[in-house]
Amino acid sequence: MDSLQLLWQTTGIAAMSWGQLAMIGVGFLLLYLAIAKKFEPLLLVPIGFGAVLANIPLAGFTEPGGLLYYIYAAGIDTGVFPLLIFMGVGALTDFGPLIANPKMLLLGGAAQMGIFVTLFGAIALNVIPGLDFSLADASAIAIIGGADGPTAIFLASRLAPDLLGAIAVAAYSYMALVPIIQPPIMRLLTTEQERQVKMEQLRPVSRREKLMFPLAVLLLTLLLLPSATPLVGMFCLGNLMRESGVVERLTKTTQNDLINTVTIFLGLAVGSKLSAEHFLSYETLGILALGAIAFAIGTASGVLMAKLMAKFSHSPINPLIGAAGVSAVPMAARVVNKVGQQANPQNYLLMHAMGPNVAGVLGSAVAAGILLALVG
Amino acid sequence: MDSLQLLWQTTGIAAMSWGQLAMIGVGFLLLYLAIAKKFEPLLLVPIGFGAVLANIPLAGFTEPGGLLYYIYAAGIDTGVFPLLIFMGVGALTDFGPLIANPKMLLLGGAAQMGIFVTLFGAIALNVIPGLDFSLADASAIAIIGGADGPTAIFLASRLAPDLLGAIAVAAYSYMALVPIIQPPIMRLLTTEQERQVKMEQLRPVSRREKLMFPLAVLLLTLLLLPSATPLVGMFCLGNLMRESGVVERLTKTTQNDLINTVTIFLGLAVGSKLSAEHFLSYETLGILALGAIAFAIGTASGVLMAKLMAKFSHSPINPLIGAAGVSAVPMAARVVNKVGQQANPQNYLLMHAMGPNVAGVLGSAVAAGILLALVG
Amino acid sequence: MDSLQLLWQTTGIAAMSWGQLAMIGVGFLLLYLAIAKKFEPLLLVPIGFGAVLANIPLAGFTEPGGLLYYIYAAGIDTGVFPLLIFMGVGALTDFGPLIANPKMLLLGGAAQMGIFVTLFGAIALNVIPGLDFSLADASAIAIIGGADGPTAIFLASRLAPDLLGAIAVAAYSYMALVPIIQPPIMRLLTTEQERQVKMEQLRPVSRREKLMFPLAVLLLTLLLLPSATPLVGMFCLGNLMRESGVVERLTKTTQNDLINTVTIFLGLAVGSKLSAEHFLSYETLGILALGAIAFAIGTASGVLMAKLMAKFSHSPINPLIGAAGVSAVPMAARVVNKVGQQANPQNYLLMHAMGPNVAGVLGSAVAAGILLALVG
Amino acid sequence: MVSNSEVVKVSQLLAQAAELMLIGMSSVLLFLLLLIAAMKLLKTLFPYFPDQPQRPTASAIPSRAMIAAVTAAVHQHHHAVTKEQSHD
Amino acid sequence: MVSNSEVVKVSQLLAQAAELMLIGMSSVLLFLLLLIAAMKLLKTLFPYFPDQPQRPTASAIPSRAMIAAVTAAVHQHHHAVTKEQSHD
Amino acid sequence: MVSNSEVVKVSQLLAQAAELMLIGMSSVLLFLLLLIAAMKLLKTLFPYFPDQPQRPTASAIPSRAMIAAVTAAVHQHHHAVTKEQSHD
Ligand code: NA
Ligand code: NA
Ligand code: NA
Repeated sequence: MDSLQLLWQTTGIAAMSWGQLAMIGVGFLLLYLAIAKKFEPLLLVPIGFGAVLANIPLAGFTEPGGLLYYIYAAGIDTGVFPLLIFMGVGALTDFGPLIANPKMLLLGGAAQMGIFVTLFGAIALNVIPGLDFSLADASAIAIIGGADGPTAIFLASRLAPDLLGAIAVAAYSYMALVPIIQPPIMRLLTTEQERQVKMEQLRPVSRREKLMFPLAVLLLTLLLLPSATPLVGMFCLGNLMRESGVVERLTKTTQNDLINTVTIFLGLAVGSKLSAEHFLSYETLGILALGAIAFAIGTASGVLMAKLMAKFSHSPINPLIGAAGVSAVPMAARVVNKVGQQANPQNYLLMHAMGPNVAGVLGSAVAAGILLALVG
Repeated sequence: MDSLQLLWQTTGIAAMSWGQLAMIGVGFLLLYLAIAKKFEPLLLVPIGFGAVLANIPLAGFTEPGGLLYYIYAAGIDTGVFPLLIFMGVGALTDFGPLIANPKMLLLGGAAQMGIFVTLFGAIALNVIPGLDFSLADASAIAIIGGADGPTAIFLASRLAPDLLGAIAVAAYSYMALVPIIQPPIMRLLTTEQERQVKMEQLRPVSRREKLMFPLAVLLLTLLLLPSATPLVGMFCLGNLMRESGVVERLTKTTQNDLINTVTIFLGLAVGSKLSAEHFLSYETLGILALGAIAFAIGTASGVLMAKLMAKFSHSPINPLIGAAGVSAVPMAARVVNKVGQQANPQNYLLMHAMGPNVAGVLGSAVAAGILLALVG
Repeated sequence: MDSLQLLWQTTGIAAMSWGQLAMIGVGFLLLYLAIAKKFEPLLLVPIGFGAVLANIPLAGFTEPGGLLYYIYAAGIDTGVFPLLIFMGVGALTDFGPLIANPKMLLLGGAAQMGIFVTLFGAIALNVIPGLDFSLADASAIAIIGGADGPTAIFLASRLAPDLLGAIAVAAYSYMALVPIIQPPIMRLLTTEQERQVKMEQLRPVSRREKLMFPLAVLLLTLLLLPSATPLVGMFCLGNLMRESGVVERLTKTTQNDLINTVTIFLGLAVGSKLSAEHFLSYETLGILALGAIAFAIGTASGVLMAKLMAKFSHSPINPLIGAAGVSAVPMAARVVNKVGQQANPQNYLLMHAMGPNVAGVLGSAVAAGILLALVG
Repeated sequence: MVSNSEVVKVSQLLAQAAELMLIGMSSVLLFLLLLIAAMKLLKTLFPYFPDQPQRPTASAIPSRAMIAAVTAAVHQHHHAVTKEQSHD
Repeated sequence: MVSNSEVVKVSQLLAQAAELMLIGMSSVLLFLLLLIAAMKLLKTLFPYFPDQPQRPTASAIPSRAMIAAVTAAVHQHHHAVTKEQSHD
Repeated sequence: MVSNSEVVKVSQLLAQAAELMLIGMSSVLLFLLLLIAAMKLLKTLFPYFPDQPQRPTASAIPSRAMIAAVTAAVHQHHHAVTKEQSHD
C-alpha cells in the first residue's frame, strides 16, 4: 500500500498547483498559435513546449539536473545562444537593398523611437501599485519595441533575467501580430495618394560593397559603441562569411544546422522561464501592454520619418516603407508590400521595404548596446 | 639515457595492465561486431572505439582534462544526450500504424513484463556470493528488457552510473541479436496456423490525429507520471515538430545532424564507462545473463498477450506481432515480418508490427518513469 | 551631462589603447589575407574576426561573461575542438595512396625534422635578451613545423597557452604560404633531371586494407606512444567511420556540419588569444622567424630523404614528393605537382604526393605525442 | 555461507521487488489503456476525410532564408531585365 | 496610497528615463547617419561595373574534401583504365 | 650582458633540447618504420582481388563533397568543351 500511495503522490494530478496548470495552458496556447495560426512557429513551437515542460510538477526540468536548467545555463545565462542566432541571421541577410539606398537606415533608426518611449512608459507605470520596474527592467521591456527576438533575449538575459520569459513571448507574439498591428497605423498616418507612390528601381550593388559593408559596420560599432559589438559583431561575422565567398562550407552550416539547432535550444530555454511564479503577475500584463505600445509607436515613428524624408527627397518615397523599420524581418516588409498593393495593385514595395527592414535589425542592436552601456 | 628510460616508461606496452588489455580487446570485439556483423553499428562503432580509448594507459581520456571525461560530464551525467536522441527518434517516428490500431499499445505494454521480471531476478541473484545489486541497480539492469538504448542509458545514468557501460552494451548487443533471440521463442509459443493469419489493412489516419497524438501522450504523461516526462516529453517534442509541418527546418536538423552528432558523442561516452575496474566483474556476467532473460520474457509476454487479444478481437490478429512490442525499432518489426513470411509467403506483417514496435518505445519510457518515481 | 560624459567614456575611441588598435589592425590584415588572397580562409576568417572582437575595449569578449571566453574555455582549454577537427579530417582523408606505397611514411617522418631542429633553435634564441622560452614553450613553437593547424593548437593549449595565438597564426599563415616557401627549396635541392622523374602508377588498394589501416595505426600508437592517442585516435575514429561503410549518417555529419561548426568556434577562440599583451612582443617575432625556419627545414629534410630513398629504390622516386611530407594537406601535394609539371608537363605527381602528405599529418601527430610525453 | 542477516535483507529486497513488479506492470498497462481511450477520442474528434488536402507545410514557413532567396532572385531578374532593356 | 518618498523616487526615475530617451535616440540616429556617410564612401570606393565577373568563390576553396573526392575519382578512373587494359 | 648562471641554464636547456631532438626524431622514424611493417602485413593479409566487388560503400556514399567536386569537374570540362566547339 505504501508504494500505491507513493505512486499517487508522484502523479502530476496530485502534485500540480493551479499556477502550473495555468502555465501549461499558456504553453499549449503558444503551441496552438504556432501550429494552427503559424505565429512565428520556428520559435513559438519550442517556447510553448518548453513552457509546458517547465511547469510539470516533480519532473524537475528547471532544477539542477534537469534538461532545461542545463540548456538555460549553457546558452542564455552566458548569452551564447542569441549571439549565435545573430550570426546565423547575418549569414542569411542580404544587405543589397539597404546598400543601394543608405538613407533607409534613418527609417530603421526612427522606428527605434518605440523602444525609448516605452522605456519612459515602463517607468511611468510604477505609479500603479504592484508594479515596480527598475531602469534595468524598463530597458529590457522596452527592447520589445526593437521587434527582434535574439536582441530582446540577449538584453533581457543581461538586464532582467526574471522578466525574460514574458519579454521574449511578448516580442515574438507581436512580431507574429505585425500583419494585424501595423496596417491600421500605416493607413491612419498616410493618405491614399501617398500609399500609391511608386519608388524608383534600386541601383545594382557591387560585390565589393556588399563585402565591405559588414566590415564598415563592425568598425563603426567598435569605435563608437563597443557595448553593441556582441550583437552587431556576430551579425557582421555571419554576413562577412556570406559575402566573402571564400568560406561557403561555413556559411552553409551557419545558415542551416547551426542556427536550427540553436533555435530549438533557445526556444526551450526561453520557455523554461515561463514559470508560474515569474509569469503570472501584474508585471506580465504591464509588459504585454508596453510591448503593444512599443510596436505601435515604432511603426508610427517609421512612417512619419518616411513622410519627412519624402518631403526632402528628389526621388519619390512611399511613406509605408517606414513601417518596415521596426525590423520583424521579413514580416514587416511583406505587410508594407501588401498595404501598398491595396492602394495600387501595380506597386511592388517588397524590395524597397527590405532596406528599412534590415536597417531596423541594426538599429535595435545599436539601441540595445546603448542601453547596455548606460544602464547595464 | 634518462630520456630513453622515460620514453620507455611512457609506452603503452610498459604501462598497460591486463585489465586494460582485456578491455581494449572488448572494444575491438565491439568494433568487429559493428562493422563485420552490422550489429547496431551507429552505436557500437563509437562505443567500441570509446572503450578502446578509455583503456589506453597514460592517455588520460577519462580523467579531468581528457576528451571522454568532458563528453561524459556534459552529456551523460546531465542526461542531456539520451534526451536529445529521444527527440531525434521522435522526429523520425511515424505513429500512423499505431494510431490506426490503438489496441497495439497493449502489446507494447505486455512486452515490458520482461523489465519487471528481470528486476525481481536481479534481486534474486543477490543470493550468489559476490553479487550485491541494490534496488536501484536492479532497476537499471532490468530496463535492458525495454530494448531501447537511450532509455537504458538515461535510467542507468540516474540510478546506477557504475553499471552504465555494461547495461548499455548489453542493451545494444541484444537489440542487434533480436533476429537470433526472438524467432525460436515466437515459434515455440505459436502454431503454424496462427503464424499464417493475415491481418486487415490499416485504416487511413488523418493529419490532425497524427498532430494530436504527441500532445495527448504528453498530457497524459504529465498528469499521471511526471517522472517519465523527460524521456516521453522530448520524444513528443520531436514528433510534434515532425507532424506540425510548420518547422521543417528544425525537424530536418533534428532528424539528421543533431541526432548524428549526439550519437557519436553518446557512444564515445558510453564506451568510456567500459573500464576494466567497472566492466571486468561478476556483475557484468550477471547483467548479461539478466539482459538475455529480459529480452526472452519480453518477447514471450508480447506474443502471449497477442494470442489473448486474438481470442477476443473480431478482426484477425497474428500473434507474432506481439514480439515487436519489446521495441528494438525497427529490427523487431522486421523479424516479425520475416517469421510471418516463413509461414505464409503472402503475409506482409511489417506495417502491423510497427504499431506494437513504437508502442514498445513508449511502454519502456513509461516503465522507466515508474522506476524513477518509485526507486530513484 | 553625466550621461553624455558616460556615453563618451563608453565609446571605443575613448577607451582604446594603442595595443588594441594595433591588434585590431592585425585582425583586419588576417581577414584581408583570407578573403583577398585566399590564405586558408576557412580558419583565417574566424581567427581574424576573433582577433578584432577580442581587442574591442569595454566589450568584454574575452572576460568571464563574454562569448569568446566561453568558447575558449569550452573548446580549447579542454582540447575538445582540435580533437573534433582531427576526427573530421580523418573522415575526409583517403589513405589509399599511402597504403599503396607505405615507404612514403618515411617522407612524412623525415619532414618532421623541421620540428625538432626548431625546438633546438627556440632554446638557442634564449641567448637574445628579452626572449626566455622554456622547453614547453619551445616544443609548442616547434610544432609549427608540423604544418598542421589542429595539432599545433592542441599542443600549444597543453604546453604554452599564452603563445597559442601566435603559434596558430604562424602555423596557418605558413601553411597558406607553402606555394611561396617550398618551390625555391625544392628546386635548390634537386636537379632538373630528378624533377622530371615519372613515378609508377600506384597499385590498387583493397577495401579491407583501408578499413584495417586506421585500426593498425591506433593499435601501434596505443602500444608505443599513448600520449599521441588523443590526436591520432580521433583521426583514426573519423577514418574508421569513413572506411567502415556502416555508419554513413555519422560520417557525413562528421565531414560537414560538425567540422564546420567546430572550425568557426576554433577560429574565434584562437583569435581571442591575439590580444595585445600576448601578441605584441618580441616572442611573437621569434615565433614567426622560427616557424619559417621550421617549414624550410621540414621541406628540405623531406626532399633529401626522398633523394636518399630514390638511391635505394628499384622503382623510380621523384624527390619532389618529399616536400609534401610536411603535411599542409592538400596544398603541399599540389605544389609538388605544379613544380613537377614545370620540369615535365606530362608528369602527374599529385597522387604520389598525397601519400607523403597524409603521412605528414600522422608524423606530426606522433611528434606532438612524443613532445607531450617528454616535456608535458 | 550466507549469514542470517543477509537472508533477511535479501528477502526484504525480494518483497520490495515483487511489489515493484506488480505495481510497475499494472501502472504501465493502466497508462496505456488510458492512452487507448484518449486515441479513440481523438479518432472521433479528428476523423479522416479521404480528400483532405495534402500538407501545405514548407510553403507556409516564412523564413528569413526564403526571403533572402526571393530577394536574390528578384535582384537577378531585375539585372536580367536591365540588361535586356539595354540591348534595345 | 503612494508615499512621498516613492513619488520622489519615481520622478527621479522618470527624469533618468527621459534623459535616456533623448540620449539613446540621438545616439541611434547619429550612429546611423555616420553609417550612411560610410556607405556613400564605400559606393565611391567600390563602384558597380555592369560586366564585373560573377563570384568565382566555390571553385577556389581548396578543401580537403575536394582533394579526397578528386583522389577517389582519379582512383576510379585508374581502375577503369586498368580493367580496360586487361581486356586486351 | 648575460650572467654566468644564465649561460649555464641556457646550455643545460640546449643539452636537453639536443637530446629531445635526437630521441624525438628517432622515435618518429622508428614508429613509422613499424607502421610500414604493419602495412606490409596488412597487404599480405588482405590482398586486392581485381574482381572484388567495388566498394559497396564508397560508391554508395553519396558524399556532398564528392558530388560537388564531380559536378564542378564535369561543369568545367563541359565549359571547356563548349568553348572549344565554339572555336570551330
Ligand atoms: Na528593430
Ligand atoms: Na520497449
Ligand atoms: Na606534418
